[in-house]
Amino acid sequence: MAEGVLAGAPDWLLPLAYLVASVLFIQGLRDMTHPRTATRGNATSAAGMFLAVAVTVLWFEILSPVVLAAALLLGAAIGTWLAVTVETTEMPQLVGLFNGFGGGASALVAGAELTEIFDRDAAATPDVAVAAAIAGIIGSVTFWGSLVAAGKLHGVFRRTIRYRGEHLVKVVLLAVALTAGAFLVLQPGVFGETPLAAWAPSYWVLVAAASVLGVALVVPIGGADMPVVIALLNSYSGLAAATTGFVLDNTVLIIAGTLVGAAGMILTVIMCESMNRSLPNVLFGGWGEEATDDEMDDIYEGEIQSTSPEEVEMLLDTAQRVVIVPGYGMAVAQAQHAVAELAELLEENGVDVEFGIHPVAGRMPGHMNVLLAEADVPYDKMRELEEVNPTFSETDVVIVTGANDVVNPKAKEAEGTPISGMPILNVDEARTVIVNKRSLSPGFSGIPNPLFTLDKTSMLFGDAKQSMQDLVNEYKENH
Amino acid sequence: MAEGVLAGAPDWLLPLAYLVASVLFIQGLRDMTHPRTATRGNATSAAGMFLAVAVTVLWFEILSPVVLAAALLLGAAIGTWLAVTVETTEMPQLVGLFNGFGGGASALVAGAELTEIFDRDAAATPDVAVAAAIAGIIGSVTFWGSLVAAGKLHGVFRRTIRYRGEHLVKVVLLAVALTAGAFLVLQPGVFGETPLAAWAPSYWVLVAAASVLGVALVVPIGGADMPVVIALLNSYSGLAAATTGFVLDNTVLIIAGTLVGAAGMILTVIMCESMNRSLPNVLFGGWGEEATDDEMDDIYEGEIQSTSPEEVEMLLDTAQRVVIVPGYGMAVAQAQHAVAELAELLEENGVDVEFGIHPVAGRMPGHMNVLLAEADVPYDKMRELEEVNPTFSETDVVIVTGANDVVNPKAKEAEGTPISGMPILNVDEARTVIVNKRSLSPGFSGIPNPLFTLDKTSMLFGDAKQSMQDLVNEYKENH
Amino acid sequence: MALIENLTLFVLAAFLGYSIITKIPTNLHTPLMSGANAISGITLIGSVVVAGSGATTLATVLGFVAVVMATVNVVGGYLVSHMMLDQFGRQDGGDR
Amino acid sequence: MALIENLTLFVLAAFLGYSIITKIPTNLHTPLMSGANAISGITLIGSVVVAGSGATTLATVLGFVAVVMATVNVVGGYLVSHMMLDQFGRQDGGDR
Ligand SMILES: NC(=O)c1ccc[n+]([C@@H]2O[C@H](COP(=O)([O-])OP(=O)(O)OC[C@H]3O[C@@H](n4cnc5c(N)ncnc54)[C@H](OP(=O)(O)O)[C@@H]3O)[C@@H](O)[C@H]2O)c1
Ligand SMILES: NC(=O)c1ccc[n+]([C@@H]2O[C@H](COP(=O)([O-])OP(=O)(O)OC[C@H]3O[C@@H](n4cnc5c(N)ncnc54)[C@H](OP(=O)(O)O)[C@@H]3O)[C@@H](O)[C@H]2O)c1
Repeated sequence: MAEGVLAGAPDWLLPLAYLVASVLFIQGLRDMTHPRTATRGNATSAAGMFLAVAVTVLWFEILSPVVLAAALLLGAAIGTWLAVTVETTEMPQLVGLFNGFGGGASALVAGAELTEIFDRDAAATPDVAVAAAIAGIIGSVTFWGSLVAAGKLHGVFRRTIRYRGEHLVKVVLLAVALTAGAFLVLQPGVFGETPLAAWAPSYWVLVAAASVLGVALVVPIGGADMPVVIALLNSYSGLAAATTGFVLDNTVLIIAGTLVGAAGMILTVIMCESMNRSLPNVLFGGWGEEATDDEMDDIYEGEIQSTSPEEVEMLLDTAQRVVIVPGYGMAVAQAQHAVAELAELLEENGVDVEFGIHPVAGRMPGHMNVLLAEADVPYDKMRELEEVNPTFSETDVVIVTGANDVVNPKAKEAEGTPISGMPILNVDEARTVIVNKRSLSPGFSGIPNPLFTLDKTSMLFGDAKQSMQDLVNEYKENH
Repeated sequence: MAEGVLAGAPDWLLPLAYLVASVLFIQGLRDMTHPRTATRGNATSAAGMFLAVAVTVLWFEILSPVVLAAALLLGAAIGTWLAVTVETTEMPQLVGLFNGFGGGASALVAGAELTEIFDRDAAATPDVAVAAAIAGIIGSVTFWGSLVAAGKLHGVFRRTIRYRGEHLVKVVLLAVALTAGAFLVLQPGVFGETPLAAWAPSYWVLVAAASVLGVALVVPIGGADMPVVIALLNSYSGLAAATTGFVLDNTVLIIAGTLVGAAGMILTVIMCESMNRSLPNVLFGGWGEEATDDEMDDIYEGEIQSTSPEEVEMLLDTAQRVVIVPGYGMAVAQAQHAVAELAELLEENGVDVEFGIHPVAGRMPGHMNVLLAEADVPYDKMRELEEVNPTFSETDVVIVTGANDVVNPKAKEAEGTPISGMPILNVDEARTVIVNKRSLSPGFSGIPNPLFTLDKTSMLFGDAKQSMQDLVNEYKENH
Repeated sequence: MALIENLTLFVLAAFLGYSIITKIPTNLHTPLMSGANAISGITLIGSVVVAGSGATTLATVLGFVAVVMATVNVVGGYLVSHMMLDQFGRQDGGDR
Repeated sequence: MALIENLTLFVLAAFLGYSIITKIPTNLHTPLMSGANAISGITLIGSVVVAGSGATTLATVLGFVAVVMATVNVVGGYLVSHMMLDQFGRQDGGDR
């Protein structure tokens, strides 16, 4: 029975509202299958959330409405502030951070529900206790894991901490959490009639162990693997919400949480597959350290030709078809607007320009598409790997800007490199290749790139934004 | 609590088994997305059914095990006998018949459940009564509608019965059924304490009205539209099962029934769309009469060239590329083996042979594919409309066998014909077209086909099986 | 709220059915139809309960007829579907 | 059997999620991630119940923190997602 503002409303109203909210979430995700409907889909999903929250607030007796309103306003303010101040390059870490908050909230809700049950001197039924234990573990791991991941991506701390016996530490922490969970479920009453018992102490032991576990799991993973970790934790936060739904016997939590769990899992798998690595390898392999030093310089010694914006401009002058291949560096440099302007200028002068987008260019799936869309590059100019690869042989100039691994021919030849087997953009089939990056240092995978040493390749050293802007200016002067 | 053989088993076992069965149904349908996994999918789905039925039999107290066993054996025997004796051409009507049985069973189950409730002197709660009424109406319409549809397809009675005020009759029947349903839900007790009351008489009034309605709905629809009707009734039988699930509060009935409801609805919509007609037009428009007379003969007078197997063989002798376009007539004549043999012979002699399969060739979606697969034609030889259309300009000979509407160029030109706007196979772009059918009578849509009058077209009159066999023999003699 | 819970299942299954079925290629639509048809025979489990309970003679008779009809649907449907699919499957083996 | 019913919802939602998400093209994966992320903030409704009930001080405090965190997740997630998608949407308008 409704107790709050809606007191007197029929019993079925709340679950019906939750059903409608679930349908809105589902429809919202379905609309995400096309860019044309995706904005509407996001709004549909948000409407579902609004409905679910509003009905909940009105339905239950809120003994402390001021506290609740304050919490909602505070959260909304923080969320809005973070969202509007974020740079597009900082998206990955922000998504990670939000995600952690969702997981943390699930863990706290399960704990609060337990304390309420115990406070009523009732015992939690086994299924509720099991669900609460799962929500507590997943939620805590998600919270702390996400914080560490977001911190690494943001450069708050970059070091990858590895130590002997690190796997043992993780196993012990998990064992502690599981033991605490078993206590919670079996409730052997070791804490007796003490006032402490009402606080569900075994749950908080579980949360503490899982929290440390969350940190321990993510700390040894290389910064560059963080996007995979964040997608996985996204899945976890959904699962945490779903298990909370089991604790509270709430359908919309289960449905919505599970949808998110599936989404995160699929994104994780897609990322691993397109990097040609397995998930356990990402999580426990410990590979993926970004090589920051420029030891590679010797390797390239004497085989590198470098070029200048002026020379590139001359090349472009006679080109019929140009393909631009952006990568992570474009995101770092925020060079998308300059790149888009260059493309537009070339088009205006009758050059056929397309963008070649590798599925894992950047650090998130679809990263380049988001950036280029921000800079108003039309979709039909953004070509996927399968579409653009056959056209390189008829391309006069390829401009690679801030990309490295996605154009590394080593992926084709050698066995045993981290990118072996990954399909790449075959830019070496074009007449001329211009590679724009700041140095000869490697990309995400940490291996040298033989593309740079080809006769047809010239390096345009410099920050992507600066270099592209220089090119634009040069081109404008001459046309 | 389990009462039957499984007495003592924990409560959650039955719903868990139903959940597993639901998963097997879902997985079975998912496997249907590829021919390679489809057989396994069917087996998976059947395993789900077996599990659900077996657990049910063991769980409940069966007071009359002999009766139950007899019913199961009898049903299985009839089902097996019908399935193994059916000809491939008779598939559509058999599917329709089976389907009707499913719908009928749902209506009976809802009725039996009601009589049990009333027998215990209990009242059916409104939601159970509403669900029972819906199951009764849908189930009865499905049963009788399917019988009529199957009968028409099988040629038991071919006449399309139309009469003035036929729509009024349908409306009145529906109104009677709904009124009886309202009685059932409100239970005003008009039948008082009579022994009759325990039989849920209003339910049977509802069933009677809905049964007549089922007949009245299908009788005016042309025989050729029966496949659409059967797909729609397939959807209904699923919905009837799902509503029965609401009556019995049974998850697997709801889930499995709804899946079938969705499948049938999608097939119905696809068929209507590819015939370029609306569903109401099919159901109530009354168009779709098969033109059986050969009044068309005059239209073609003097413009038709006919040919012989010998002449066609000579044509094939010099051809590099041949496309075979099968249609409903191939199914009627059971000509698929002869056609497949011809294709194989041609291939052996270095001719490039493909099959052009129109999405609505035949009388069911995928009808031609099933027949040709039966005759061992490899998939990669069966080309869909979009694939094969661009190749006709490079094709020497097209053999149209038993197809008519799907190659009728009138679909492109004229407005207002029943097939206007339907995409067709552009066989008239080939060098020579051979059309094999028995006469000049029209196909499903009842309109003449200008293709037959083209200079490049020759008619090979005769039954498809006979003509193709003649061609095979002719070809063998000369090679 | 059994009704709303059941409605929730109905809605989820409808979305799921739509998602899955739209992925099935045309050439498998005929076997799909008979396979789906067989699944709708799930009403058999309702029939079994009613037929077996023997609560009233009427229920038993109705249940008996319902079990026969539903079993025809289930057994016939899966068999027909299997026979059709076998023809697709057979050649796949041959191809390899 | 609330547990099994909930499990049934879980299974259906998992299949449905898989079906839908695999249809979403790569170029929308980043906005999808933040949108999905916002949906996971549905745990907010659990937090609201716990925070508002005021049964114990501990539950209220926990609930307060949970509501703040979940709201950040929801509001921030939808906003970020909207901002990204707007950039896709904007040009679609331009194209036509
Ligand atoms: N997209 C995903 O979902 C995802 C997720 C996880 C991992 N990954 C991995 O990330 C990699 C993506 O490949 P990618 O080619 O896009 O990037 P990459 O291989 O990481 O290379 C990026 C290059 O950009 C250059 N760079 C950095 N800052 C720059 C600036 N301000 N101006 C100009 N250049 C700059 C760097 O060289 P300098 O330092 O010399 O400038 C670096 O070599 C793949 O290995 C992929 O497996 C992708
Ligand atoms: N596939 C579906 O899902 C579906 C469902 C409902 C309706 N339809 C409709 O069905 C039509 C299918 O087109 P279609 O071209 O396949 O068939 P069609 O237009 O119905 O023509 C079939 C032709 O086959 C000939 N034929 C019949 N028996 C024959 C035999 N034993 N030997 C040789 N020829 C024989 C008939 O001419 P003769 O009598 O002169 O021999 C007839 O003209 C479309 O209009 C479509 O909209 C399809």
